[in-house]
Formats: sequence, C-alpha cells, structure tokens
Amino acid sequence: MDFLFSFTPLIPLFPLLAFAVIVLFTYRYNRLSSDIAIGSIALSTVLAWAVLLATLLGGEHIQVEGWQLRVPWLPAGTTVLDLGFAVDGFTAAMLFMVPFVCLMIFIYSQGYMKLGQPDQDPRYARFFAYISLFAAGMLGLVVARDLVLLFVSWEIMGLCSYLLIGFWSFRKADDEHHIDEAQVIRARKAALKAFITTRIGDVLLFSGIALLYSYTGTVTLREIFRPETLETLQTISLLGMPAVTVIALLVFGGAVGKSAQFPLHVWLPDAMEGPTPVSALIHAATMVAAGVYLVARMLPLFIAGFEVADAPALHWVAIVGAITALLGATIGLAQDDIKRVLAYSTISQLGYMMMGLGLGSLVAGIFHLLTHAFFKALLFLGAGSVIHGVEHGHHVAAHADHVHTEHFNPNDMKAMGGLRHRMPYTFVAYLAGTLALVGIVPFAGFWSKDEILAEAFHLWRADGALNLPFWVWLAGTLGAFFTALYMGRQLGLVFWGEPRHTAARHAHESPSSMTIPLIVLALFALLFGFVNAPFLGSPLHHFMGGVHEASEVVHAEAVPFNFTVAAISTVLAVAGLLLGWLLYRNYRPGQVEPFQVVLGPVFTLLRNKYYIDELYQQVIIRPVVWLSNFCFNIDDRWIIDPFVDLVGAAGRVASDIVRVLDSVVVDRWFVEGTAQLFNAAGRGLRYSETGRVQNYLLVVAVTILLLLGLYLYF
Amino acid sequence: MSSEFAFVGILAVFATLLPVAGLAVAWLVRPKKPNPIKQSTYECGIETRGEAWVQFRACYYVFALLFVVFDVEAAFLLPWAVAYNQLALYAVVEAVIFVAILALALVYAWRKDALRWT
Amino acid sequence: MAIEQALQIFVFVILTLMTLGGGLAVVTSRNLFHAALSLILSLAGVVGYYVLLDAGFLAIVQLLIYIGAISILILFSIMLTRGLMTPRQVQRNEQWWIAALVVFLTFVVLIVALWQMVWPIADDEALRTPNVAISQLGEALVGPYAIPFEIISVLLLVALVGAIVLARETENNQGSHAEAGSSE
Amino acid sequence: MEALIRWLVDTFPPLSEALARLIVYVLYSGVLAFVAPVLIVVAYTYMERKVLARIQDRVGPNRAGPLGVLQGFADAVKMLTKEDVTPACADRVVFNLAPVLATVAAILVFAVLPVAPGVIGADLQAGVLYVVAIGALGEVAALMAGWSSDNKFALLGAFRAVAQLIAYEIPIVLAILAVVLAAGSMQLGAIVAAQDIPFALVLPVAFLVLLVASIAEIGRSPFDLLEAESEIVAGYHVEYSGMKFAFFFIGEYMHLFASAGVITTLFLGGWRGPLASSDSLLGVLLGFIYFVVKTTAVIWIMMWVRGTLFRIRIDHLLDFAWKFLVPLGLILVVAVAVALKLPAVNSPALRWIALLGANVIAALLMMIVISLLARRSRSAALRAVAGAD
Amino acid sequence: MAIPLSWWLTVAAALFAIGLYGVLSRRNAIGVLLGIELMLNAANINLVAFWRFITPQALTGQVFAIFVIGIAAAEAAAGLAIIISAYRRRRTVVVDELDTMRW
Repeated sequence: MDFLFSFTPLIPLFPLLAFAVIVLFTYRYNRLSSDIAIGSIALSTVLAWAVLLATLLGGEHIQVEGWQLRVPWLPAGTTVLDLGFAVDGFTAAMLFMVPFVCLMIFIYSQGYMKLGQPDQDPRYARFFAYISLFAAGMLGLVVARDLVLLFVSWEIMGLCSYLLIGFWSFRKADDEHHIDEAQVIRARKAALKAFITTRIGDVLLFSGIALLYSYTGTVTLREIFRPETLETLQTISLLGMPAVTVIALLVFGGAVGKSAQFPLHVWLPDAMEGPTPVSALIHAATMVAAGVYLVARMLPLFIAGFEVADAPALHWVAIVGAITALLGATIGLAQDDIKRVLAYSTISQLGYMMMGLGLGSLVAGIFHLLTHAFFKALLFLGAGSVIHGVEHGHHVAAHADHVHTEHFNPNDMKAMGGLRHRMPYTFVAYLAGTLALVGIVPFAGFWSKDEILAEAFHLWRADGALNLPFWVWLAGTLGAFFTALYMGRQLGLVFWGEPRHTAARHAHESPSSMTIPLIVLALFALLFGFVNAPFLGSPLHHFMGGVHEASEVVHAEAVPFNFTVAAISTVLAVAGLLLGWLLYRNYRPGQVEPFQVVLGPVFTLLRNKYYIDELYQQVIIRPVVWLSNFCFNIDDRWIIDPFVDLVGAAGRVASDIVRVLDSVVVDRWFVEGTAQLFNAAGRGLRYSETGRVQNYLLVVAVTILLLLGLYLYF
Repeated sequence: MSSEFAFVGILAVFATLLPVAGLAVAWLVRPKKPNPIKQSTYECGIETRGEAWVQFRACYYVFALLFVVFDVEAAFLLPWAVAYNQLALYAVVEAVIFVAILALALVYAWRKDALRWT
Repeated sequence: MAIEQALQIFVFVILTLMTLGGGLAVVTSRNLFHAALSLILSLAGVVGYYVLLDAGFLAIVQLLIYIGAISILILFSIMLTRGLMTPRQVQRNEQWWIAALVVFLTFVVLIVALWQMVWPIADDEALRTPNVAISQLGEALVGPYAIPFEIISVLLLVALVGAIVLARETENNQGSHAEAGSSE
Repeated sequence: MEALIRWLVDTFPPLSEALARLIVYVLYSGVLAFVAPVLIVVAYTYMERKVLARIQDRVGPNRAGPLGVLQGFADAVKMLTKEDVTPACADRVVFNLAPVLATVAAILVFAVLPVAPGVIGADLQAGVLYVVAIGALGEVAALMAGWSSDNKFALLGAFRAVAQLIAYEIPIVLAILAVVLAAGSMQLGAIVAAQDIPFALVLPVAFLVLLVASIAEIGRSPFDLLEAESEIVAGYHVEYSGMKFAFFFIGEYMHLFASAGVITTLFLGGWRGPLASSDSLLGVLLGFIYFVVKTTAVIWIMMWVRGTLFRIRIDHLLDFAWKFLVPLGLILVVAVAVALKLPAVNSPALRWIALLGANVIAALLMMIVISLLARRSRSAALRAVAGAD
Repeated sequence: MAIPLSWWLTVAAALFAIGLYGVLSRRNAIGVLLGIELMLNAANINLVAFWRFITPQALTGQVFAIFVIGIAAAEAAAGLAIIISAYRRRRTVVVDELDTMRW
C-alpha cells in the first residue's frame, strides 16, 4: 500500500520533466515534443489512479489521516521549510479528475494545433511545453501538503495562464496563419489583464499565508488545522476581527482572484483570446477550480472563524458565490461569442461551488467542481471543434471564390447555424454537455447542483428564518433557470436553423483526434453524476466526507434527497432550455435578438457586462496612471536634477582654490628653499675629505675613544 | 703543558750562548786590522755601482704568497689529521674540499704562469 | 710551587719586555727593516704568551704562520718596494702628536674599563686543567666549525688570487720599470 | 727523562720534583747546546769529506790526526783565528745577529727529537709542527744576513735562498701531514711508538718526498745553489768571514743532523730496535745507538746524493717544488686520508696494505700528469721551433 | 696561573695602543700594516686570555684564535699586494702621497 503512495511526488514531476525536455531539447521537433507531453500526462494519470486505488483500499484511516512525505529543502532562518506531499480522500478525488481531463485536452490540442497539416501552428512545441508546465503546477497544487508548495504551484498556474492566453500574441503579421494584427493586440491585452487581476488575488493569498505563518510558525496544513493552533488563531484579534477570520478572508480573496469570482471576474471572458484547448484546460477544468479547491482545503480555517465571529468569512464566501452565479448567468444571456458564453457560464458555476462551500458543505462544492470540470471541458472542446470547423469552412470558401472577405470572426454565433448536420459528432457531444450543465435528471449536473440547492434548502428549512441559506437557494434556482436559458439560446443559434454564413455552410466535422476526446468526456459528463447519487448512498460523501469529520462543526452526513428542490430545479431547467431553443431555433441573420425584444434595455446592459470593465477603467486604472506621472515629475524635474548640478558646481570651485594655494605656497617656499639648504651644507662638508687614510683612521680612533669614555662614565 | 716548553726555553738560552760564546772568543782571538778596502762590499772585485738594486721579480712575492697560503692550510689540517681516527666519513669530505679549494689556488697560480721564474 | 710561580712571573716580565719593546720599536724605528725585525721579536714574545697561557698548539701555530710566513712576506714586500738603504726619513707624519694623545687616552680608558670590570673567572678546579687536546681541536674544526673551516680556505684562495692579479699585473710594468731602473 | 728525574729525586731526598726536573733539563740542554754541535760538526765534516772522496775515487783528509779524524778540529781552530770583517755600511746589529739565529734555529729542533727511549727534550703535543715552525726561523736568518750585508749579490742570494726554502717547506709539511694521518698524533714520541712497521715501508712516497725536501731545505747537493762556489758568490753569507761564517757552517750541519733525525724518527722508527726499551739503562743506550746509526745512514744517503747528482738551476728547482712535490704532497694526503677511511680497513695489516696502495696510486697518478704536461710542453716547444724557422 | 687575567688584559691593551699609534702615525704604508698586525695580535692575546681564564674547558677560544691568525695571514697577503701594486704605479709607498681619493 505504502509503495503505491510513494508515487505521489512523481505525479507532478512527470509533466514538469516533459516541460523541461521540450524546452531544452526537442522544441524543434513538434511531433516528438507533443508525444512527450502526452506521454508524461498519461503516466501521471496512471499514477494518480493508482494512488486513488490505494486510498480507496486504504480504508477509513487513509482517507482521514492521509499519507505524507516530508522533504526538508529550504532552510529559512531557524525553521527548515519542508516540501511535503499529502494524499487523503479529498486529494484522491481531485487526482482522479485533473490528470484525466488534462490528458483528454492534450490529445485534443494535438488535433486543434493541426499537427502535420500545412498551416500547423509555428509555435506548436512551445504550446505543449506550456500546458505540460501548467499540468505540473495543477497537480503540484493538488498533492501539496504545505502552503509553500501550494503557493508555488498556484504561481506556476498563474504564469502558464498568462503565457497561454497570450499564446497568439507573438505572431508576426506576415505569418500565413491568418491571425490578424487586431487579434494579436487583443491577445496581448487579455493576457496582461488576466495576469494582473489574478496577481491581485495572489497578493491577498500571500499576505494570508504570511500572517498564518507568523502566527502559527508552520506552513504545513496538518499542523495549522490542529485544534489548539486554531484556538490560538481565534483568540488573537487583528484589525478588530479575530485573526482567523482575517486570514480566511485573505485566502478567499486569493480564491476570488484565481476563480474569477464577482469583483475579479473580468479577466476570464477576455481570456478566451487564447487557443480553445487552453480555455478548456485552464478556464474550465483546472485553474479556476484551483480557487475553489483552495477554499475547500482551508475549510477548517473558515469553519473555525464561523464559530467565533458574528460575520464569519464563510458567510462572505456564500454571498460572493451567489452574486457571482447570478451575475455570470445573466451576462451569458447576451453574448454573441460562443466561447464568451461558456466563460460566463463557468463563472456562474464557480459561484455555485462557492455557495456550496459557503454553506459549509465541502462535499457538495467539490462534487459540483468535479462534474463541472468534465462537462465544461466537453463544452469548450465542442466549441473549439465548432470554431475549427467554421474556420476550415471559411478557408475553403475563401479559396473557392478567391475573394478575401472582410475580417471574419469564427467565434461569432451569429455567423453559424445549422451545424447539427455538418458536424454530427460535435453536435451530439455538445448536446450531452449542455444537458449535464443544465442539470437534467440523469446527468451529472443535476446531482451536483441539486446537492448544493438541497443543502441550502435544508439549512433554510432548519431554522425557518429568511436567512442566508434561503437567499442562496433562491439565487441558485434563478441561476439554474438562466443557465438553461442561455444554453438553449446557444444550441439554437449554433446547431439549429440555416447556416448564416458561407463559412458555416462549408464547415465540416473535425478530425478524429479531436472528436474522440469529446466522446469520452461526454460519457463522463453523463455518467459521473452517479458517483455521488443519493440513492447509491452518496459514496463520494463517505469517501471524502471523513476529512472534515475531525472538525465536526458542520453536519457531515449526506443531506437526504429532497424531492421538492429537485422537482423545482428540473422544471425550471427544462423550461429555460425549451424557451431558449424555441426562440433561437431559426434565427435569421440580421433578425433582432428575441431576448432583446423581451428584456429591452436590460439586454443592452447585459451585453455590456454591466459596464464593469469600464467602471474599473475609470475607477482604478486612470488614477494609478496619473499618480505615476506625478511621481515621475517630482523625481526628475524638481528635486534630483538641480541637486546634481549643484554638486558639479561646488567641485569646480574647490579645485580652483587648491590650484592657487599650490602654486604660491608649495613651489616658492618649500621646494626651492630646501634645495638651497642642501647645497650650502654640501659645500661646507666638502673640506672634511682630506683623502689621507690616516686622517680618517684618526677620526675613527677618536670616536671609539669617545664611545668608550661614555660607556665608562655611565 | 708549559713545563714541556720550559725545556725549549732553557735549550733556547743555551743555544744562544753557544754562538755568542764562540763569537766572543773569536772577537778576542782574531786580529783586527780593518781597512776601507777590506770593508767594501765584495763585488767579485768590481766596484759597486748605485744602490744594491734588486730586480723585482713578481714571482718572489707569489712564492711567498703560496707559501703563506699552504702554511696556513697545513696549520688547519694538522689538528684534523690528529683527530682523524675518531672522525666519521664526513670529515674526509670536508678536508678533501678544503684541500681541493687550496689546490685550486695552486692551479690558478700555475695557469696564470705566476710561478714562472723569469 | 713558589718557585714555579716566581719563574712564571719572571718569564712573563721578560716576554712583556720583548713584546712591548718590539712593538715600540716597530712604531718608532726609522729604518723599516728594523721595524719588521722588531715586529718578529714582538710576535716571538706573543708566542711566549701563548705558552704561558697553556695554549701550546696556538703558540706553535703563531710561530709557524706569523713568524714563518707573514713576516717573511712582510720582509719580502719591504725589500721589493724600496731601494736598499733608502736615506733615513722621518718616519712620523705631521699628525703624530694628535695620534699619540688619542692613543694614550684610549689606553687609559681601556685600562680603567678593565680594572672596573669584574671578570667571571672560572672556578679554580677548571683553571688548573686547561689543556685542550689537539684531537679535540681537530674534531671541533671539522665538526661544529666546519663552515668557517671551509670559508677560511675560500678566503685564502680569494686573497691569493687577488694578490696574484695585483702582483702579476705589475709584470708588464716591471718590464718598463726595469728599463726605467736601468736607464736611470 | 722521567726515569732519570725519579732516580734523582730518590737518591737526593732534599730535591723537590720540580727542582730535579730543572736540573735534568739544564744538563740535557747543556749537552745538546754545547757538546752535540761540536761533535756533530767535527764528525760529519770528516765523514762528508771521506765519503765524497771515496765517491770521487780519492782518499779524503788523512793528515790531521789518525786517518784525518781531527780534520774538524783543525777547521775549527782556523775559523777562530780568521779575521772577521764586517762591511762598512752593513747593519751591524742585524749582521751579527744572523749567524746566531741560524745556529739557534738548528739547535732548537733537537728539543723535540726522541733520541733514545724515554729520553726526549720536550715531547710537545704538536711536536711535528714545532719542527716545521723552527725550520721557518732559518729563512728569517737568511734574509737578515742577506739584507744586513748591504751587498747586492748577498741580497739576491738571500732572496733565492728564501724562495727555495719556502718552496720546499710545503712538501715537508705535507709529508709530515701524511705521517700524522697514519700515526694519529703529532707527538714524536707517539709517532715512534706507532711505527711497528717503519713508516718508510708504509708511506714510501711520503718518505721520498721528505728526504728530497729536507735535502733542499738544508741547501745541500743538487739544491746547493745558495753557497755554490761557481754561482753567485756563495749566496747570502758572502760578506761573512771568520767565526760568523763558521756558525753558519755549524748551523748548516746541525740542520743536516736535525733533518736526518726527524726523517729517522718519522720514517725509520727512531730509536726502535730489537732490544731498545726505556726500562733499563742498557735498553736506553741501545735505543740511542740505533737512533745515531739510522741518522748516520740517512746522512750518508744525502752525501751520496751530493756526490752523484749535478746541480739544478734555480727555476727548475722551484718548478720541481711547486709543480711536482706540492701537488704530489696534496694528492698523497688525500689518498692516505681516503685509504684510512675505507670500510674494509680495520686490522693493522690491512691498514698497511691500504696505505701502501694509496701511496702507489698517488705516485702513478702524478707520473701520468707529469708525462702529459711534459709531452704538451715538448710539442709546444717543437711547434715554436717549427714556427721560428 | 701566577699571572691574573687583568695583567694579561693590560698588556694586550698596551700592545693595542702601540699598534694604533703605529697605524695613525707611520708615513710608510707597510709601517701602517705592521701596526695592524700588532693590533691583531693584541686582540688575539685577549682572546686566548679570556679562553684560559673564563672558559678553559670550551674550545671556542682557541679555535677563534686560530681562525684570527689565518685571517690575519690572508689580510696581510692582500694588503701587501695592494701596497706593492700602488708602489709600482706611484713609485711611492708614503701614505700621505696616496691621497687621490680626495675632493
């Protein structure tokens, strides 16, 4: 048993090795580097599942205690920070999903990047290097035992997201791949935006970790969550609130940044500039999930806060989650770009997960995270193959009539339509993903979303008051309705109706390397729900629930299946889906958007994303720029330059004085004076040299006499 | 120690007595008829001319020099010779070097033809 | 023992007369040859001193080297550098009276120093048995004093070479001198 | 000598040991200073004339006294009565002092000679060196004589005499050094004791060198340039006449006997003979007889040499000394030193063989060197001749 | 032993003084050399006297004296050679006339 566990450190290591090998050696040979990347992630998947198997077999003890390995590596002052790997039930679950999804996406991107075809992406190997690094970062985060390794992998993911979003930003205009200059600029801006917003979150996270370390003296999660350390944290008050709450909020800030929750969600839609597999990998399955994983991992901290303070951090998590869910869902309604719709859908789903965690139920949140990873990855890949097909169609069209039409955006849904006949596999997979996302009964989405709503309903029912759980439940159900609405709209626009553009007409199915992963993901999206189906006794609950038994704060046992909640959510889901589908089934190009007719001004609001981007632009970016200009002026014009000139002038004056002094005093008095002195002395002494030996001897004798005399005298 | 030399001293006294006595007797006995001719320096009959001039020969001085050098060498080597039986092998080497260096002096004089009797 | 000591003192007095008398003669005599001979007399006196001081070997070495070699050398150089019987010159240069004064004062100072100083005379027993066997002397010469032993040989070599160069160099002058001599 | 002193002390109780010693010393030195010179001069002048005559196939002095034995005394009387002329501008003091010094130097050598077993004047620790040192006084006497007689020829003679004496003193010293190396001590008594095998057989080369050098030191026969009649007027004692000249003559003969005595002591085993031993009076007498016989033998050799060899020119004489005898002496000393230190040498017999071998090697080496030099100088001379014509 | 150390030192000092006077006052170069010889001998006497009275057992005194004699010999040889060559050159050995080294 233990032998299997010893593989854990290898899981993140293989992709990291792949990254190194590709970057250092094989960046020129595209096929080889992609094979290495895929091979490494496949190995990691196998190892991860072996570890999963070990934890399953290990039984209760392993699931709670978990295995850990301590490697002292960074001597920091007196304490030695040790790099540790830990696996428990919770980690095992993640280990099941993350590597597998990465594997599917790697295989998909091989096709997406058109390996071997004439217009293969010139920086193909580099792409695989980045995603391998990203996979290593994500896996490292999952198996990390202490905050340091967690933060390091967190940063790696941030870096990779920046690189991958901006992947098409280095393209030279003349490249035959028809990425236009505007695209390049947008990509560059999006990458920068993503990096800075997540960076804000990271700063909060880092300060949280720093505070935690300063108080508890350790970074290992296990030591932090020991009851007595939590007590000490509760007692210490910081900024008027108990320290544990402040730290929890800071950590949650990090999660908000990374998982694009309400205040810091602006970067995710823009992140769609990156290649679709990137979006799928980073902005659907793993990275954004990392924030949720972090909060889940630090849940005992939040719970400790829950006991003490009146406005505990946990409530804030739930509130932000709810707001984000509603926000994401509503904006999704008004988007034209196929990937942006999915992006806002991801934001709302993340909101759901935060709501789940906010209610204190780890299992609900994480279960939703797992299911969401599968069907959201599926949807993104599906979108990707749609875009791929449309692009291909556009090429064919362009060549056929030798006319370069004005710029054509393959992502624009308005230009698509009627693809269900042209791209059947993609259509089927996309349909499965949609059903799962919306939460139709037998599919994964239903069980996980319902779990959260049931949790909320149960809590609300427990104490009856219109308290937070009630609002959470309400937001959840409304969200579910809006999700179904925009997914139906998307289906109608993309797959139904007539192709509204020549490109759509010529679009055709993607190659097998892209469709196979779709099919596999589709299967998972559909069947994964049963992992935690209540009627099966919610096995996941047992498998993961134990982790927080120790904290016994929040009711850990699975919430009984609540029929009414399920009924309400399913009805709303089906209604939304049908409504969307009907409205947009045969939408003709140029026709006024039905929603617009229904919502009117609200629709334009939604289309502009509640003007949040513009708000930030005015409120934050402008003042900062002004401030920097101001400092520059102060520095250069009014303080430093004059000071330098002053020093120069002083130096010149001093040297003049010295010159004068030197010529007058030194030359005239000392030099000539001494020369004359010696001259005179020399002349005087000359007469003593008589040349006669005996005179000298006489002098010698006299001196000897004198010396002897002196000697005797004393 | 000094007792041995006592005999030398006494012998020296007696040795000087012998010629002094002899001369005294001779001085008493012999006829004394000094005359200028007899007292002139004997020049195989030829009148002496100028001072007694000696042709300065460098070699006289060189011989004296070599004599001094070898004399000092002998004085130094004799104690070594006396203590020779008790000394170990290194003594031989040292003495050989000593003799070699001074032989060098002789060789130098010889090569430089200083020994030539003009 | 009384006779022994009386004898020694008597001999000491005679030797002192010889040495100091010879010394004075060396210094004051007009004829250089007489000066050299009185030097020999003085050196003979020193030989006697060494005998009295129980340094037998030293006495003989002094006799051999000083009287046997050096005085011969001196006599040679006297005869070689001056014509026979040069007219009597006053042997004292003009600064002799200063020298006399200084010398006398030095002598006085030395004597005072001697009498004031308390010499660490060895104990009587050691005084009685002073004789140092010549073989000990030989061992010392080759043992601890090996280096001076070798250096003295080098010194003699150097002196000889130098002297020969100076003397020989006069060879060609001698030729000229001879003509000069004969031409006079 | 010690035995005598003890005998005296026993027989005359009032005598203290020191006083007895004093008396004995006075007696012995008296004998040496007065009796010995006369006897020696008389005997050996007679002997010399007889030997030379025999060599030149003539009778020699036989008029004065039976067989001419009294010839010596006749000479002595003649010397006493001859007028002693002192040159006008001679340096009177030095002129008179020279003969005295010459005689004293000769006599002083006897102080150290072990005439008979136990009978020795002063067995000095550095006896051998004393002999050499006293020899040096002779040169001073020569110089004094040459200088004081204000005679150009005398001075020239003195210079040559001293040059010769100097040249031959070094080989003597080196030969003696070899002997001291072999004997291990400088005391003549000890050297005699060390000569179980007479050193002449052990160190033949040293013996020859000493013999030749002594002959030259005395100024006899082949090297008698000093007072050779046909040369520059009888050397430095040209201005001497009468008794002063006699003392030079006595000095020379004493020096002859002394040198012979030294040679016998060093090389022929001095008084050692079959029965000679210091315990009995008879033994002492026998020792003395042996000593005199050996010394006479050596002197006879010298006279024989005088009779046969021709006179050597001054520059050959000096070259022979400096370029042959001195190098030979040096090589000899080194050879003996090395031979003694050879690891195998432990028993006396082996020492004898080693030393003999060393001497032979030294001689051979010298022969080779000399022949080389000779050939080179001869070829040079030939070239010069060839070049000339 | 009859003669105490101080007598020896006195005699040596006297000899030294005489030698010094000779060096300072003789007109003839060789005269100066004779003076030097005297001074050297005076030093030697002191050396041997000290050896005899202070460290009779040690050998250093005598060995030193021998070396001094040896060195004196070398010194005399060299000195006389210089004087002779000076005589050849200048036809004089009077020290006063040999003063070319003056200003």
